[in-house]
Amino acid sequence: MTHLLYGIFIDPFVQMGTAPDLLVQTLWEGLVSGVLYALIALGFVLIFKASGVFNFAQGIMVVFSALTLVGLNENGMPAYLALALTIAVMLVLAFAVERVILRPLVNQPDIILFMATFGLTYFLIGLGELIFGGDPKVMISDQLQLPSGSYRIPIFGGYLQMQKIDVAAAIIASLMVAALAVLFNRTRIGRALRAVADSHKAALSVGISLEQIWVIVWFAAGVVALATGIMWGARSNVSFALEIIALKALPVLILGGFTSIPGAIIGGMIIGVGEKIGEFYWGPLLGSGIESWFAYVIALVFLLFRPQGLFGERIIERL
Amino acid sequence: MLYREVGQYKTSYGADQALFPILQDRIGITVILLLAFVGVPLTASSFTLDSILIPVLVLSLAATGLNLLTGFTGLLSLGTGGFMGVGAFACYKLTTFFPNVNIIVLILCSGFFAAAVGTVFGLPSLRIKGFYLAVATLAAQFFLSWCFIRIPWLYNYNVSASIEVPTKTLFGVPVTGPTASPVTRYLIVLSIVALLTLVAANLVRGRIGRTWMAVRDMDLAAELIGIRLYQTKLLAFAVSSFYCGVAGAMMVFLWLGNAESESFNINQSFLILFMVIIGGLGSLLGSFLGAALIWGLPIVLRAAPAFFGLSIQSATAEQASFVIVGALIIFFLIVEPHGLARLWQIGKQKLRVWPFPY
Amino acid sequence: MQEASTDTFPRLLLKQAGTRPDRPAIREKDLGIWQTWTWAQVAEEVRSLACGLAAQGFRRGDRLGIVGDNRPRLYWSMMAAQCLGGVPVPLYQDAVAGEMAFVLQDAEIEFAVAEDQEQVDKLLEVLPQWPRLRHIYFDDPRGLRHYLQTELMSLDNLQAIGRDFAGRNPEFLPQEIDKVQASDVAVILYTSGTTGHPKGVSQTHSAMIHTARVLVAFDGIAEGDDLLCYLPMAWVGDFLYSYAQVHVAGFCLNCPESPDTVMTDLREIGPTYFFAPPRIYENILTQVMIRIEDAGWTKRRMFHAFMGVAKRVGMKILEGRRAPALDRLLYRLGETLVYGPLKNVLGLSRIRVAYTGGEAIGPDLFDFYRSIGINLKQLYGMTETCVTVCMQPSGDVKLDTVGPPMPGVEVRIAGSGEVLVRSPGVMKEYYNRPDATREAVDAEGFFHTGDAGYFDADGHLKIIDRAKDVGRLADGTLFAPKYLENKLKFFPYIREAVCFGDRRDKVCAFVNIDMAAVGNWAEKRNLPYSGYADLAGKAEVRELVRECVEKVNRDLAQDATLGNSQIRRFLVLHKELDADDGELTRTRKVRRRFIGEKYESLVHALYSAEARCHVETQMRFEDGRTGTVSADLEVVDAKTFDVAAARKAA
Amino acid sequence: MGRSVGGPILEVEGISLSFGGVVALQAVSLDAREHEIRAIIGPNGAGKSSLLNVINGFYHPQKGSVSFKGRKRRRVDPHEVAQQGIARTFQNIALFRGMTALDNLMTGRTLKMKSNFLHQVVYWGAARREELEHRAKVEEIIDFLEIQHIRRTPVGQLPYGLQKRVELGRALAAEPDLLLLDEPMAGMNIEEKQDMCRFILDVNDQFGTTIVLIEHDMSVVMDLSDRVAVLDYGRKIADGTPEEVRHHRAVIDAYLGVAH
Repeated sequence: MTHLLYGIFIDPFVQMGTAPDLLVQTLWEGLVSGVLYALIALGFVLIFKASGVFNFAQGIMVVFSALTLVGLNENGMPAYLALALTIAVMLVLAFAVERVILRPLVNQPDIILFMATFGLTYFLIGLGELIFGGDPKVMISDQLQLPSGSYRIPIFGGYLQMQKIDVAAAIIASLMVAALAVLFNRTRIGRALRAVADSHKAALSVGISLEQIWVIVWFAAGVVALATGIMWGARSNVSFALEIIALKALPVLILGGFTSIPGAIIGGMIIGVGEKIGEFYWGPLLGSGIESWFAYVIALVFLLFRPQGLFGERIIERL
Repeated sequence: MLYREVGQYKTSYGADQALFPILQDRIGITVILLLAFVGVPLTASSFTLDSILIPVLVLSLAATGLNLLTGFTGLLSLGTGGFMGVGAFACYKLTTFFPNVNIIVLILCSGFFAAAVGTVFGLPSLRIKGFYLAVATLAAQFFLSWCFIRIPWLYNYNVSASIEVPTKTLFGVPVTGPTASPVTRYLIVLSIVALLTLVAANLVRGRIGRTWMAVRDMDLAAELIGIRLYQTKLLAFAVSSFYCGVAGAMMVFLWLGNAESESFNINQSFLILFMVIIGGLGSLLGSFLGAALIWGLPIVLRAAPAFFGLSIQSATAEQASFVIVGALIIFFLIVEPHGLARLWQIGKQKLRVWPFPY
Repeated sequence: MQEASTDTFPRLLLKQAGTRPDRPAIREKDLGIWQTWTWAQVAEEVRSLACGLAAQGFRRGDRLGIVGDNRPRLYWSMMAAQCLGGVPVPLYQDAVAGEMAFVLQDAEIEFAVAEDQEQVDKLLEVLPQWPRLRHIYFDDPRGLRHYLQTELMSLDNLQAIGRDFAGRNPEFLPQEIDKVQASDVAVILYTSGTTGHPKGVSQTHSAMIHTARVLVAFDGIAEGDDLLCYLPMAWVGDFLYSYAQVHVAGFCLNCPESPDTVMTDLREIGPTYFFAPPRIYENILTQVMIRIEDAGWTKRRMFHAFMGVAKRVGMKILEGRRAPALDRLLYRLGETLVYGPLKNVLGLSRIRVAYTGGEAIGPDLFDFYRSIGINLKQLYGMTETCVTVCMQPSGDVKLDTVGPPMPGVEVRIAGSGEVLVRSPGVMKEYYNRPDATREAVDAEGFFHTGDAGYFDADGHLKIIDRAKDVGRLADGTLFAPKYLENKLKFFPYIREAVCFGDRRDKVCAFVNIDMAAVGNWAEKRNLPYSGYADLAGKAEVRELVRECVEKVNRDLAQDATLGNSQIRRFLVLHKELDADDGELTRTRKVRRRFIGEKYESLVHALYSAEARCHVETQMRFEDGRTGTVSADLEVVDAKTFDVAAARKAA
Repeated sequence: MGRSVGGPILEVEGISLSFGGVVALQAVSLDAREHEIRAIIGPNGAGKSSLLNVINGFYHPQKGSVSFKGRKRRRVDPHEVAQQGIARTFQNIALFRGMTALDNLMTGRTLKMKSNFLHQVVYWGAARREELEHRAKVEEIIDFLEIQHIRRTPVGQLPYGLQKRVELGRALAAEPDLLLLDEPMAGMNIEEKQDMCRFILDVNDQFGTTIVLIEHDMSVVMDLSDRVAVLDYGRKIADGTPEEVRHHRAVIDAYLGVAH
């Protein structure tokens, strides 16, 4: 018993203190996977904000886009052309979704739309495998001139190992967020998007039809998904296993709130770091693999204190 | 057209609130039950029983459970698989602790363990709503499936890390384990499902059901009427998980015969959720229709190519079925967002006013 | 011929309460279900009501006014009054205070039972004119809590008083009931007299009970039957069916929840025994046709196809006559696919016997119901004869007769053609109107119906018109304008018709086309027309009307008596006859004489050789302006048929 | 009217309520006597609804207290309030849209139902008996409100006026001592308003229920209510009989002057 308590409350912190370099390393890795969670969460937020749809398919879109990219390249298409084409595919997908799912189901209860995105998930999985086969693929990092190798930075008498690809990921992520921020706050579309988030009528008044907006956000989400896919693919490889990892974005959403972009980013970081630390310092105690749920528990605990999430505005219930 | 309701007047509230107030419905349900209990066992092949009827019944029960929570109380849950797992493993442990206790009793008991766990994970439901809650239940799902893998005690430290169902007998007849005949297993599953469905029907048409629906439709108003939201929601979680638990236990003991944690993973939860949505939220009948459709569809799709004399390697067929199922789900949602149950209702109404349209 | 034990209604009630105490006697749709009272319970309720009334000073021979929709406690009040040797006087619930005032005074009513606030208000309004109305009891207290008038009391209180009273002297009621004689007046029913004030018809227990017995025997009505009472309690039919027959046969009476839910309640109860005036059958049919038009294409086709089959063989099968096997098969199919469900939706599936009467019923209407297997029959009678004069026996039904006289009813045709009736059912008197009574019932005890009619070859009575309207052609043949006009009006294309011929050599007619029907017909033939006058002037339309007229002539030829009053010439009027122009009464009855004078030139044309004539008429437009319309009208000759020949052919 | 107004049944004292800086109510006091019909009027955003929400425990005021039937309370949960015998209807209808009118009313009686879970499971004995008894009670209300014809219709499909009526029914089903009506006639046509007036009077009269109502239609308020309180910007600016209020200077300025 005492041993357990020691294991939980003392030992980990002792370790942190004695081997700070490991701590930093863990933090870094946490941050990196956090960035990727954040990107997926970003896709959710975009769509949820603009169309109120809880897009379960976001995870699959990540995989699907990556698959397409690699698949096209495998069939002898130059990397950048493949990239362009994949983006086009995501655009087509956005149109298709708007036409086939959103339009017929407009003003159905959220749960129905949620279910529909499930259908989409199944559909994309099946389609992806039909076209490119089920077996894992290797991301075409070098064709896309993604950096490889790593930096080694000495700290606290130890070393901090940083994969260049991770650094790149971090950078690209921040660029993308910046871009979206601009899109949202500086452009007419952005205003429309934010208007939709409040009320659909408002959006129309800005002079952009709901349909257009939906297409735009789904496309944006698609592009984000593609980026995520590339990054992720570059670190591990491209397969539908990613789908489960995509679910990690959900606790991020809880932390960050379903409608807040900064929330998604910060949430992503917290979750990423939190679970890495948890795994590294507390994991052995509980038998490893706690990654799979630790994030959720963090989120859950958090929820009990702030139901509206990190940046979500407080809800006053009226009658 | 089939309905002839003239002269079916009610002289008491009892008659008016009966489960099936219309004579023709009473006849219909009797016929169905007769077929299920007598006709099927006499005729059905063990394939039909093992890979269609038993699964559909078991899944229907799980769907019913989820429907009580999501359809009637409006609490979206993605933890169904986990709760089923709790039932299954609880039942397994019980059989090891009480080897001589009647297996059916154990199956039902294991429901209570699921109920307990379900209640615990229902606790957040007071503070958080909608998709937030869904994600919370997802936590339950992941945590539980982690437990199923990481806690060997649950599967008695089997090397296979899975449940092997011992052979149990009822009145000398083996009902679980490899030697149990499909018919016996079918009959037991059927009885349990029928019984619990009746219970569910009673719950939803009475006070408790109404409080659930009240919370679903307008929780604030419900509270001002004097309904205790917390109790109501937790009760819903408990009852729902109980059903899922029993379903899980039956799934392992009366259907699969063995199971590892995979059987209770997130996908299972989603599958059940599909059944409820496609079948019809807030309709017990829907749970059955949904289960039948979602389970039946892939079987049909797999059979289809052979039927048309095409030869496709199974992998492709598998992927194709994914595409089709996905498309069909979307299709159904668009055609009738309220599910098959609603379709049935509409049809019934048409029959009642035949030959008029209304 | 009646057992003494059951020769009054109170005794009948006691008998039913004794022989079938636990059978349902009456149901009322209330609070969502059919509240049911057994015969024993009814007897109990009546006891408390009667004793209550007695305690309140209601004496032998007093009249009890009853006003409201068909409610159990109102029926029981009738019985309560009779138990005390009093006389219930049901009033029309839709009458305005003024009309009520008359009846209350005429019947010298001092005690009244009212259904609800609405009726109470009316009675209170009458009080100043009729202060002798001392007691008003109400069934439904809703909204009456603050009425402080001393006359008012709720039936609940009355019954409480009654129970207490009965408790103190249990012997009282049985003795009272014994005192009631079969020859006592059982009820006074007011006839809505066409002219002058209504007259109160006094009917005795024996008259009503006897008639009821005859009816019950006639259609084999028994304890198992169900009846829905929805027609006014003040109407003799309701008393005879919902009260007399119920007590004689001991079957169950069902009271609808409210007048506007009758159709639903009808569907729930599914009566086995049913009466309705033609108008109601008409409404139901119209509803059917409208709703079916909204159905999908296939359903519509199926419906009409099987209706065809029904038209062909339905009546044959209903009357057990021979029909081709194939048709029988088709009909059975139709029964499952169309007629059965249809009757079910309308609530008519369980009907064994259905009656209509009061006015002539159109052939299409009549055939529709009979062809889908509803045993719809006609009867003839009036308040003064307890309805029952003639009825059509099942299996021997003719559209244009009302059947042979009932057992125990003597029918005689006066020289004038008026129908005279003598039967146990003939009224005792018009209340307080000896003069009127003497006028109506002659020395031999025959009641003068005021209707003209005659017996056809098979001894079925045929009512043709009000006696005063019947005339004779120059050659002496009977001329019954209304009869002819009705026959014409049964064609959808003909809205109104006016026949002339009294003391003339032949019968001629004005015809008004039905704008909707004919307009529709014209569009189908894409026949352009600008308005009513234009449409009426079209040669094709005249042709259409001529066919109708000749059809009428053809079946007139079947008829020995009226055969010669076939319509020789007619013309289609250029304007609709209109009450605003004084051509119709407000109840849409044609004012034959007035029209005859107004359109004298046209009448003249009909009876001269002219083929066309010019007419100018004043008319009042929608907006009230008056103007003249002029037109040239063609006079059309219609083919007529040789009576004798036709008879041979038939 | 035949009813006798009794002593105070509800006393609201010095209620102050604000949402993160936004002041909704400021030191508002108000009382309602037994069997009386009490009206609260005031321009939009005057805090009328907030006051009702405080009375039935949905909002918790920062200052002040509410005492009902002499029992003082500072902070309670809505369902306790319901238990004490306070029911209400809502400005924008808050019915259970998925349920039939009948079930809505039955739900209104939840607090009166005692049968335990096991009975419910078998739907026999106690549970069944209870269901039927309450059904009978509810049917009386249905009859009272003349909504027999829509008994089995899901309320979501009903026209606005009827929904309002059903909502009143649901409140009545609880057999409350105090009935709070939040704009019972908003958005109704003349006939519907007249019906609603009749019902409110009948309720107050036949069941002796005390009624506190918020209403915009002045004419309605004036001939329905015994006393009227006027709110403006979260403050009570007048209180008294319709007559007094009608001629009250501040009221005329603040309300009658500006309102529709």
